[in-house]
Amino acid sequence: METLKDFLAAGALGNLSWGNLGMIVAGLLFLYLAIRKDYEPLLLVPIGFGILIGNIPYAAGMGIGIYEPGSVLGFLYQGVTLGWYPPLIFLGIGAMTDFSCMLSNPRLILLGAAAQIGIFGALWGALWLGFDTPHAAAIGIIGGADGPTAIFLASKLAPEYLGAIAIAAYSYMALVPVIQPPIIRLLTTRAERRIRMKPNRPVSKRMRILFPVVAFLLTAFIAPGAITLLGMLFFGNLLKESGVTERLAQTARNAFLDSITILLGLTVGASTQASRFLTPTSIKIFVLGAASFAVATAGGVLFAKLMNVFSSDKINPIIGCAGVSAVPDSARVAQLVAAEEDPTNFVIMHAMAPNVAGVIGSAIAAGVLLAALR
Amino acid sequence: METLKDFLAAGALGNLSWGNLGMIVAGLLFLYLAIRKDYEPLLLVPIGFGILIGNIPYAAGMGIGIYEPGSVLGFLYQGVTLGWYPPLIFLGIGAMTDFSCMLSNPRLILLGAAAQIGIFGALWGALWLGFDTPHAAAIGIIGGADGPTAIFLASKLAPEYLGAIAIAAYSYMALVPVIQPPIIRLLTTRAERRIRMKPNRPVSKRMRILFPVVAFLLTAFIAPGAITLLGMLFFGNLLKESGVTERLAQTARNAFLDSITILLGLTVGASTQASRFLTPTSIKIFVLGAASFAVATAGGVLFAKLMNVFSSDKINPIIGCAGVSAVPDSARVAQLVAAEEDPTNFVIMHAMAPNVAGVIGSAIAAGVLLAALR
Amino acid sequence: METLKDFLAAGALGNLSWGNLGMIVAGLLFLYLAIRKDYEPLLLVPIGFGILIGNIPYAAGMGIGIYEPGSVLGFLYQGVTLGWYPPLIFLGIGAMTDFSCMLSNPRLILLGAAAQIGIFGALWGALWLGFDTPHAAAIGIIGGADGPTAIFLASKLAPEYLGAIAIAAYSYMALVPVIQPPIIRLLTTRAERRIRMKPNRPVSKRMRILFPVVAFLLTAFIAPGAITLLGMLFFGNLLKESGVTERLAQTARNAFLDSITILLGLTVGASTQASRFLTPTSIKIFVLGAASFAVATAGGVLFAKLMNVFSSDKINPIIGCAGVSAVPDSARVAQLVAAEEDPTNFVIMHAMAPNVAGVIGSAIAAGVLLAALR
Amino acid sequence: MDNDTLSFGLEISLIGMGVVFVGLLLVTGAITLMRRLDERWQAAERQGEAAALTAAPTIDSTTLVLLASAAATMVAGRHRIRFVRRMLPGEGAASAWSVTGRAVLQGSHVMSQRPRGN
Amino acid sequence: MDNDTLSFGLEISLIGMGVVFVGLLLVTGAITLMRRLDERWQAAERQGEAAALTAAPTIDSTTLVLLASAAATMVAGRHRIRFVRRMLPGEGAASAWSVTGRAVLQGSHVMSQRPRGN
Amino acid sequence: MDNDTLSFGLEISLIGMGVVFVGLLLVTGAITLMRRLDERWQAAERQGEAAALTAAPTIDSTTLVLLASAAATMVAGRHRIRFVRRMLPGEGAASAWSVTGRAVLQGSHVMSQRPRGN
Ligand code: NA
Ligand code: NA
Ligand code: NA
Repeated sequence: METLKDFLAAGALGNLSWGNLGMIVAGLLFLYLAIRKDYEPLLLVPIGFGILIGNIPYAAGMGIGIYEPGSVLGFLYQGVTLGWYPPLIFLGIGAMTDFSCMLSNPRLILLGAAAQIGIFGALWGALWLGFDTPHAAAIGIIGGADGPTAIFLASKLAPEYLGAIAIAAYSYMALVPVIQPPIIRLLTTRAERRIRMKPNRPVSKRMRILFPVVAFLLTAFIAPGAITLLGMLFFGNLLKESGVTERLAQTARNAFLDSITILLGLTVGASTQASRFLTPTSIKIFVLGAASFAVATAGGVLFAKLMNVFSSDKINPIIGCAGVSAVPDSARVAQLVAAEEDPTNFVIMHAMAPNVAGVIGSAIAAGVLLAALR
Repeated sequence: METLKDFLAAGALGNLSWGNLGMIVAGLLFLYLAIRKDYEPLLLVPIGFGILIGNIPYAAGMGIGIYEPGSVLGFLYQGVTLGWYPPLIFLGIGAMTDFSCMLSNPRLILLGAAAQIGIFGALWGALWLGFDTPHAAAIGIIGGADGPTAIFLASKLAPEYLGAIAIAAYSYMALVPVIQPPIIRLLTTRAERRIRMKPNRPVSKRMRILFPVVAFLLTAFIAPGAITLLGMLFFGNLLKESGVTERLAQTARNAFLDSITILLGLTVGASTQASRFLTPTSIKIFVLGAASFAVATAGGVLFAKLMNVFSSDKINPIIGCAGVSAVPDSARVAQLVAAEEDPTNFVIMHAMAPNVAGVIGSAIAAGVLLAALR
Repeated sequence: METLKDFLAAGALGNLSWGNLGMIVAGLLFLYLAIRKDYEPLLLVPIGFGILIGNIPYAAGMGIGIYEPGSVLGFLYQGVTLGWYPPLIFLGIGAMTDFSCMLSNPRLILLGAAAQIGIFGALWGALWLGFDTPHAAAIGIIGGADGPTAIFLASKLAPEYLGAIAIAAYSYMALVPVIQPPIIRLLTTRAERRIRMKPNRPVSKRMRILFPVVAFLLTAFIAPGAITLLGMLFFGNLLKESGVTERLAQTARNAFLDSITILLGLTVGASTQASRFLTPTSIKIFVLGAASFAVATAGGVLFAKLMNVFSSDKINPIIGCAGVSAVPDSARVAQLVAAEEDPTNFVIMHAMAPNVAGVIGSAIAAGVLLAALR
Repeated sequence: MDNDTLSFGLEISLIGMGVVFVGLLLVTGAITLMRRLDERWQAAERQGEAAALTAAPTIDSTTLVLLASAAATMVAGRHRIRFVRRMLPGEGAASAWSVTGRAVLQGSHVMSQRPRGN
Repeated sequence: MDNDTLSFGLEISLIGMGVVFVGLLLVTGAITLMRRLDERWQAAERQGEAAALTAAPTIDSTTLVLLASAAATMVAGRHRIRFVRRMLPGEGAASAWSVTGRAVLQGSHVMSQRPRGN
Repeated sequence: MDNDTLSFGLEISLIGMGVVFVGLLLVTGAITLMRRLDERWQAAERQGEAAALTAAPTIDSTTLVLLASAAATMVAGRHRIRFVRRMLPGEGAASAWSVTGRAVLQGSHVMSQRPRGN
């Protein structure tokens, strides 16, 4: 009978907590949003199921839990805590992304720079709420709207908040269709939203090959802290564009990227054990994250209006919202908002430019914060 | 001349032992069975070649051997000793398995439960032969007829016998076509073997999506020790069924599963160095393993007959043998034995239900043993 | 302002050195040769971009650099320093290589043995230049013209020169079309270069299956130090030829091989930080490497002429150059040189035999050196 | 070999088989329950499907938008659509990033229809 | 640089080249031997092939069983087979688990032919 | 929460946004410059293309050599080419090793056309 008692004590029922139940409900919600609402399923399905795995209650000491030494989940989680999943994901993303939208309309890149204000806005807010500087920086990066960049920086500056930061970043990325439209409408006139832009110009193969090399050298020289992320992103893109390494690019954007995505999503989800995750701090982080997305969106839109003051060739300020990255959702948001006003106005190709520029911008910002605070 | 002497001393001839020769012959036998007889080639080819690699004699100190610190084989073997290959294989298996056979005929799941008696029978036998409890449990799990589950539990409870347990499990899985038929015939009447079962009912996409989530929560709550294995299995299955993560499922069941299979098989094989593997204990382990398969088969078949006592809708007891898992070989055995009696009787679709249920059952049993003995 | 100063001090401009600029130019040259000249792009693109990544100047302490503890690049570089990338690449190569050219004309294998003289010539030269024996051996292996073999041996015998040895090996492999033709012409008469050889004989599936097993046992018994490399090479080949493990071979030669190739090339490139790489020793290593390629080529060609003295069935000595491996470039060189003399003379199928035999030969030589010097 | 061990073995065997059966019985029950609910849902579905057959879009919104935008650009530039590239299965999966890939990929095809350098 | 080192270098070079040649000579010999044996085997094979051409099954037993069972179910349920899905190469490889996949996959196709909810 | 922290936050924000803008401005500038140069190159290219259309080889040299050698062997052995296998995309990529694969693969096809055992 002893054994039975021990076994039950080691079991779920012996260790159940309301927190775990709450998190399990949250995990089920993630799965629902991903599978029924199609919100970023490639991220939310692994994260959602990971939340379930991480919140099944059990007695410590079996070497099961992600925070227990020697556990398999803990082993796989190292890719997150040591920060090497994110650069590998950037490698695959680079091998998948076509930068010609940026190349054909370079001035739109600046919208991707402006949107990074969300990062520093949230950073400041976090300081104001009493976080110390490295933690505040890690929280601010949520405004970059790039999961990998957020995880990479958080793993270096605020490991203890990594779970909350990652979940916040991915949640809001999935929610851009909800967050951005009202802000866009608030800050733009009907006339501005109806602006039509010139179709993109063609981009030669040579430009596409030279771009990743040139862009890497320029950005890395400016912000060496971003070498790891930008190096992988542009390396992947060179594999794609070089024309002589197609088989490597194929693997990088398929088997390679998928494998890392699965492991990263699952372990990030599993790291949200109620006992560590359900804290007042996490709530603060989620509030700051939401604010950072709002500020970033506003930053992009307003900067577009500012550029229109000085340029005769007008930009449709809607596409400023795409500067937050969250590729490609925010670009799709721009298209949908534009279509509301004029169904025959197609801005998505233009929106892709600030969209991918925002990825580079966030990585640079992360590099600066890493250099200044590490 | 010194150098030459040293070199020869470091060479194979300087370190040859009968044990190594015996193991090399065993490895060649594995390759023969896999390539000519098509017995589980995806497992036996890597294991067989691994046995060759592990038994080439050499002088220690070159950092070659799988048990030498800093050797490449030793590095790759960590996936086995730390137990993270098995869950990753379960991820791929989940992304490959269609559970609708179970969903369309749920009562057959119980046959997969009954067959687990083989595990505890062997456990008891091992205790009787004088093994201490954790070792006995690790040996018993051979009766689960699941390589990954066996390796996972053995790596936690009996690392020193891991090689023997893994080789025994995979060998007998490959030999089910030899082991099971006589037992089935012994325990069933001709009439029983001719029983025809109703065709399966259809299963909706929604059921297939809900199943992995519901099944994971239920089983994990009952046996948290199985979280790692069942979590990966059902997560992989959700990737497959969700309909929105097909590209992840594709990778999980192809490149990902294949890569781990190669490394696991090769290193498990290479871990069978004669000096460690050829021991009386290994012989005991093989005997107990054979017994556990027999008991498990009998358990499944007899339980089917028991269910027939209480149900008007008769089950063909042959399919009980599929409860041991060893997917899908034992289900094929069921089909072949049934076809002997009546070539127009197709039981394989029904046999798949206990077959996959047996995988879940063994994982639960492993979870219980881990929780009770770790 | 302090912060800004610190930031600039941490930045590229604060840490710029002529060495870094020089290496960046070298990296760009690699990319140019790979993309425009199509010299081994699958190796030179990752290495070239890695050189850029490794030579962006920055202040230490950010955990960015490949030699900094805890950096992502350093983590990925472990596959090189611990030497487990090379065997995994050999696994993929084995799953890709068809040895039937060797099987149909076995005597040509000896050309692949003769070419290994380049290894020991360079070893002797290195001793003469004052390197100690293990370092000399690691430098000599450049003459094997096999990147993975060179990296594997260097990681064990001369970690401090690993970068230089790897870059030298890959550079000269890409340059065989430049290095070999003059040597071939110098050592052969016009008549010899016009020799036509009998077409190859057919090879049965059975031979192809038996070969990797038999060849592994023979070579591993002779040189156990080569177990890791040869084991993986022949295991991969068995996966390809067995006919029952095609899906494993597929993965091994595609997703698996590509992933490792990307990571190996990138990290080897990134390991060439000017401060460590631009040394007189590196120059010596490059000189010895060039010499070893020349000696190896001469060895292969002259041995072919020697064989012609004793055999009536003449060998076209051009194909001796393929014995250095550098698969398949040196075999293509042989074809091109032969075509100069007689455009209707196709020696490439014959050249493939010493070409792949050279891979085995170099691995054996590496095994001997490892056994004697480790 | 003492009795304690064997009795312990017996005990753990009973618990083990018990838990295995309880666990799989729960699964069996859950499936049976789900089937019940599913029957009803399916009824609703069948009607839905009927409607869907007429309404349902066969390509996802982004692609639609892109094709439209492509078409628009064509018209604007007075060009004809030479081809519409089918998605590969790999790309076809709704990966955020592959959608990007597709988005910009298709975009650039559109662009590349326009005469060079204008 | 002393003589010992150089003589050691010479020694190791001789041993090294020696071992390389012995190793590859053994391989050469083994291949030649194997070819001999193979000649005979092939003779037997050629006859075998002739027989095979008439006898050899073109799909593996499991698939056969499955198609049959599918057919059987069809008949039982008075339905026609709408399609028989060809194996993809990836799946086609004799992977135990992919066979499962196939087995159950095909099974479910069979099932899904039957009118919903009965 | 003291002022130092906030002022430091302000400072780092200014530096951060500054660096982001400088970095992306440099990229913008570089792209614009590259476009200029590209225009000229393209002119040259367009002529090149014209020439290429007539001259350009449609398969890489190795393959060419192999097909030729195949053909040669055929003639030598008085056989007809039964088929020429198209490269698979995976293999098609210019991987040194896959080229080997192809080289020898094709070679062996050629060989296997010859009657067994002669
Ligand atoms: Na961003
Ligand atoms: Na089982
Ligand atoms: Na070589």
